[in-house]
Amino acid sequence: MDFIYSMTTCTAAADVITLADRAAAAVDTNIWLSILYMVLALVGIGALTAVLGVVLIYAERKIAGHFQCRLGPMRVGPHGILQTVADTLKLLLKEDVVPASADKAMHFAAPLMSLMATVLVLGVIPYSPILQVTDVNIGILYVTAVSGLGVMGILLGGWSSNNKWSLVGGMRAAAQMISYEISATLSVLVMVLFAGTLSLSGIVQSQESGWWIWRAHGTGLVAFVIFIIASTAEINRTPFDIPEGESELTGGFHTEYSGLRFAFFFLSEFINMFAASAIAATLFLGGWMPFYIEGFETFNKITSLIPPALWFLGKTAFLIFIFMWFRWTFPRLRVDQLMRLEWKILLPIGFINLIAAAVIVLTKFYFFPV
Amino acid sequence: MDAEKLIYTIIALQPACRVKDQADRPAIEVAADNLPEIMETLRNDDRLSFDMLLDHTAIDHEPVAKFELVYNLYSTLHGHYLMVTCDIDRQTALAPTMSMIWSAAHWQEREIYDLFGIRYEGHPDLRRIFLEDDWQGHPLRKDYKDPDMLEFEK
Amino acid sequence: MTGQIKKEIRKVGLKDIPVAVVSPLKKAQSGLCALASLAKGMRLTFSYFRRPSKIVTQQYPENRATLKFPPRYRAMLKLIYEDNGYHRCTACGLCDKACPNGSIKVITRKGAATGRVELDRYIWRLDSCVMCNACVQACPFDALEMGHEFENAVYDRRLLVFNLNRYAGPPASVMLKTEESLRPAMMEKRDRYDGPVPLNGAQIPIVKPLISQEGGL
Amino acid sequence: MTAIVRTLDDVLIAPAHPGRGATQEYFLNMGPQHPIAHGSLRIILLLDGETIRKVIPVPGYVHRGIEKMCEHLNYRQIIHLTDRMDYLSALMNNWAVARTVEKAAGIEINDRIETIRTIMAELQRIQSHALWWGVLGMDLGAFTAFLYSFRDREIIGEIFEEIIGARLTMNYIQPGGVMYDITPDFADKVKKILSYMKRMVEEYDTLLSGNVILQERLRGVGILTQSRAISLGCTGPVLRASGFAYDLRKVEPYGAYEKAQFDVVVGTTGDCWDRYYVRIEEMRQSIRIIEQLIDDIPAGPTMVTKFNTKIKLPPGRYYNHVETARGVLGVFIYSDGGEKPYRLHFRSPSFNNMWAITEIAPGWRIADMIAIQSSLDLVIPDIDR
Repeated sequence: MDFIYSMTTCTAAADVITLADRAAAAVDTNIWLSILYMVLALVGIGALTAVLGVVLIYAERKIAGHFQCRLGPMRVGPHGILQTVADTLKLLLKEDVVPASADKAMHFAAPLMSLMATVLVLGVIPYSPILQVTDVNIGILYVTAVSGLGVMGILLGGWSSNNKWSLVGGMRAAAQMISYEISATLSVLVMVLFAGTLSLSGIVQSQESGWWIWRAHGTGLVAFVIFIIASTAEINRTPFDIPEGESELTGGFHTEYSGLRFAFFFLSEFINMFAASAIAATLFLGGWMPFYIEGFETFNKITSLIPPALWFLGKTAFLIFIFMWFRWTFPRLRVDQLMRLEWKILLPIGFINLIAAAVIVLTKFYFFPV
Repeated sequence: MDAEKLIYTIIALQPACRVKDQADRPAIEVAADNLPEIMETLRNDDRLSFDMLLDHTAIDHEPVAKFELVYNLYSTLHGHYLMVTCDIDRQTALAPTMSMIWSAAHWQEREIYDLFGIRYEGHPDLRRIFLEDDWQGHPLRKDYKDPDMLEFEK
Repeated sequence: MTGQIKKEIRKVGLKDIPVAVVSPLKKAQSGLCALASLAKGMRLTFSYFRRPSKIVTQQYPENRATLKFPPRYRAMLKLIYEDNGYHRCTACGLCDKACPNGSIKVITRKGAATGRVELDRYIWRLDSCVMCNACVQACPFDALEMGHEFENAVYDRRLLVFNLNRYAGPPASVMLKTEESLRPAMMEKRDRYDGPVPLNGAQIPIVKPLISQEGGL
Repeated sequence: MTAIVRTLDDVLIAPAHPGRGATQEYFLNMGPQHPIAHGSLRIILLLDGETIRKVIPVPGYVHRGIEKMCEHLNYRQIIHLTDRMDYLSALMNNWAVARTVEKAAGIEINDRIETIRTIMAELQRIQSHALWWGVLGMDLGAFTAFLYSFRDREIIGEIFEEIIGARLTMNYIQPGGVMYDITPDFADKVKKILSYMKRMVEEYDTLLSGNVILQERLRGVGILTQSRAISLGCTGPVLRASGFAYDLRKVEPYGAYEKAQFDVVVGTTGDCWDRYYVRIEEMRQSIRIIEQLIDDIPAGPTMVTKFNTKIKLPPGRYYNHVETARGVLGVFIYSDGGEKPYRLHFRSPSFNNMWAITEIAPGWRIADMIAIQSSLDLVIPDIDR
């Protein structure tokens, strides 16, 4: 019961207790409680995936609609709120078409792999001090490693479909995602330098007196921008959606996917977007930390009243909105321009930024107190 | 250059041309044998320089067993137009290609081949353009009968 | 094969043409300039996002009541009926001739009372009509108009053949000259098209006569 | 020399495997069902990786035999078929046939008809270019542009609906006049539309033209030189983007174009960007033309011939053309003196413009192919007729 209690009353200052910690603590005293926590974690992540899928797809369509002087879905339920549910049902009931000459096993495994890689990231994100499945002490490394697996799913999907469009899409995806992984990691490293820890909870807690995006002497801001650009590319969204490029490649790697398998790819794209926004919020925008201004005690008290989980969700939602905003404004880049942007612009800036951050941290040459 | 002077210039250069009546713009008629030579002159002569083949089409004169090729030329340099017509035999339906002179003739001739069955000698890639390769007959011929074609009961 | 082809062509075409040469827009020279160009676009889309009043979507089936049609809107062909219930068609067949694809068939008969040619059936095929308005333009008596009923989707193409006249008989001009008591006898009710429906000009034996076409429409 | 007839199978010979360590070229079927096809255009690409080596367009999926149909219809009935060729410039297609028939039959058209025709055609040019702009945006991944352009098209479509009664296939400009007279409030409504469209063209510039990504995608891509464009028979914005000012509205003015001041917009290099921006500028020029004409539309009848009189052309060959939104639409009529043409041929602009891709696309990538094809502004029913 203390779990429920702490969930409602927890403040930013509270100690971080993850579900894994609770399960470990309860293992000796009450094995069933321990199992309950484990099940809770599993069910929680599963439910989060499903809910995010439904909510994000609805939000995307509604936001796209309003960007484009349209209403978006309006038919199923009030303001089309059940549209995604209807679409999910449709996808579930659709015939699962597999090309005759496809590599059946790979074709089956690819969407699962793609979804798995993104869902695994959700496990280490600190949603609030007490809402985190497990706090791996190399959390950010784990996130980088696992999200890198996602490209395997897309590559496999593109290759196993035995379709030229899919193959081109898959190859584009591999080239693009692996390249942009470097920039994303470089900007993450800046934050690791400042925070001095790889643990995601640790990084959040290190921002108690201010978010890294402001406090890192400019390097934080640069790293943030690079991270946003790189993760837009990693999650295959416009202006970097060339692996799908529906007007070029007729859907790219998922050309030959239909029904539930297509739904998996679709879902993984949206979960990926959430994960990328959540990581960005955690690293740069203080995760679940409320917004504090030094010296304004009353203001700080008011911001602390908002539960940390809400802070986290708010920041993530803002970043997701930015991603959607990109998508509904920009045209798509070409493959070679995309590579040029990464290798000739983002990567050098990222390196310089990392070196600058290292120098600041090493020399303790702070312009203002950290 | 006005129409009369244009025709005069052409006939001075190529006496084989004849003035074509029944046309709403300067028109000459040439024999199929002279066609490539005359067209080259029309294209390359400085006073004429018809560098744009606006349109190429054919007319099926079934009663007299002739195909009439019609070329509409335009000179971007001088801004004058010319209509060139050329009668060919309907039975053999062979014509010289213009695709070496104007690139536009390449597919315009393919269209005429597809719809009229006029084969162009020396055309680099003479294929059907609209209809599929195993289509029977050439629809714009006057004697074309399509078994699926339906007529109004009027 | 054809000898030398002249390649040079004068730079810009005919004289005395005022020409506006497209100059390339300012090249985004620095990264910041490029980012600013992106930001401009984002500002534009956001300006629409935050103004729901700019939404142009019309919720179609719900807004049926408020749909407005300009008077010239072309949809279903109609015979015009005067207030006394008589049409103006003299069965001259000009609309039939003007129709580019044979969508109109005017079937005439010899009127029993008048002994003159009069309209028997005015058959109009919506399935082949292209709403070109030629029939309305051709009609010398203003007997036809294009109506505004546009929701004509059906599952069977045969249902798109209409008999436009409600009665077979002479037009209003003849009717008004005859005595009122004689008029009903001259009018034979025609509220549906019940003949075989030829599709594409061919007789199709399996086609059954149409039923349940209320009021000819 | 004999004529060798080939089939598509003769062209599609699978490239031989070059051996180990080398890349193998492969064919990729783009269309007939492809988002870029904008209808049904099949383009077969020979690719090396993503680089295009050869382009083989295979049109004909929308071929309806309009020319054959025309041989069975009289000169008034032909008009409605032309709506269905280049449906985005239906009025200009109507005008092409009407003009050829009028000139051949010696029908004198009064100033009122010419002015109304010009205004309507220019409105449709704006509409057509607006749609093209949106479609280009969509092809390059900016879907929002597509919906903005459709929103603006609707505004112009409504005025068509009010005057003509139809939005797309209008059959409005007929031999001897126009179908309906304009309404009294036409001028005011058009002026409102023009001031709106002026703002919107600025907006198009903000959203796409100024966008660095779009400029990168279009600039320097798919260069069509002037001499090649002329030899290939390209017309319209495609030719003008290559730097040659061939615009029939100026070269041989018809309608009321002589009364209006406007510029012929030409590009400098002939790349996709020029083709893009020529059309954007043309929208502004069209607005300019209408603004000059809208205020003093002369009085007079709007149909100088009776509809039921038969039009017979004296025997002969007639060729006339107008400038549609895509280029020169020529109408060739061979009349044997009857009320139906013995032979009628359309020189359609898209048909000639399309083949430019076979020259300019090789060497570029698949993504550039999209930009090139979009910038040519092809309407498939116009190619296939």
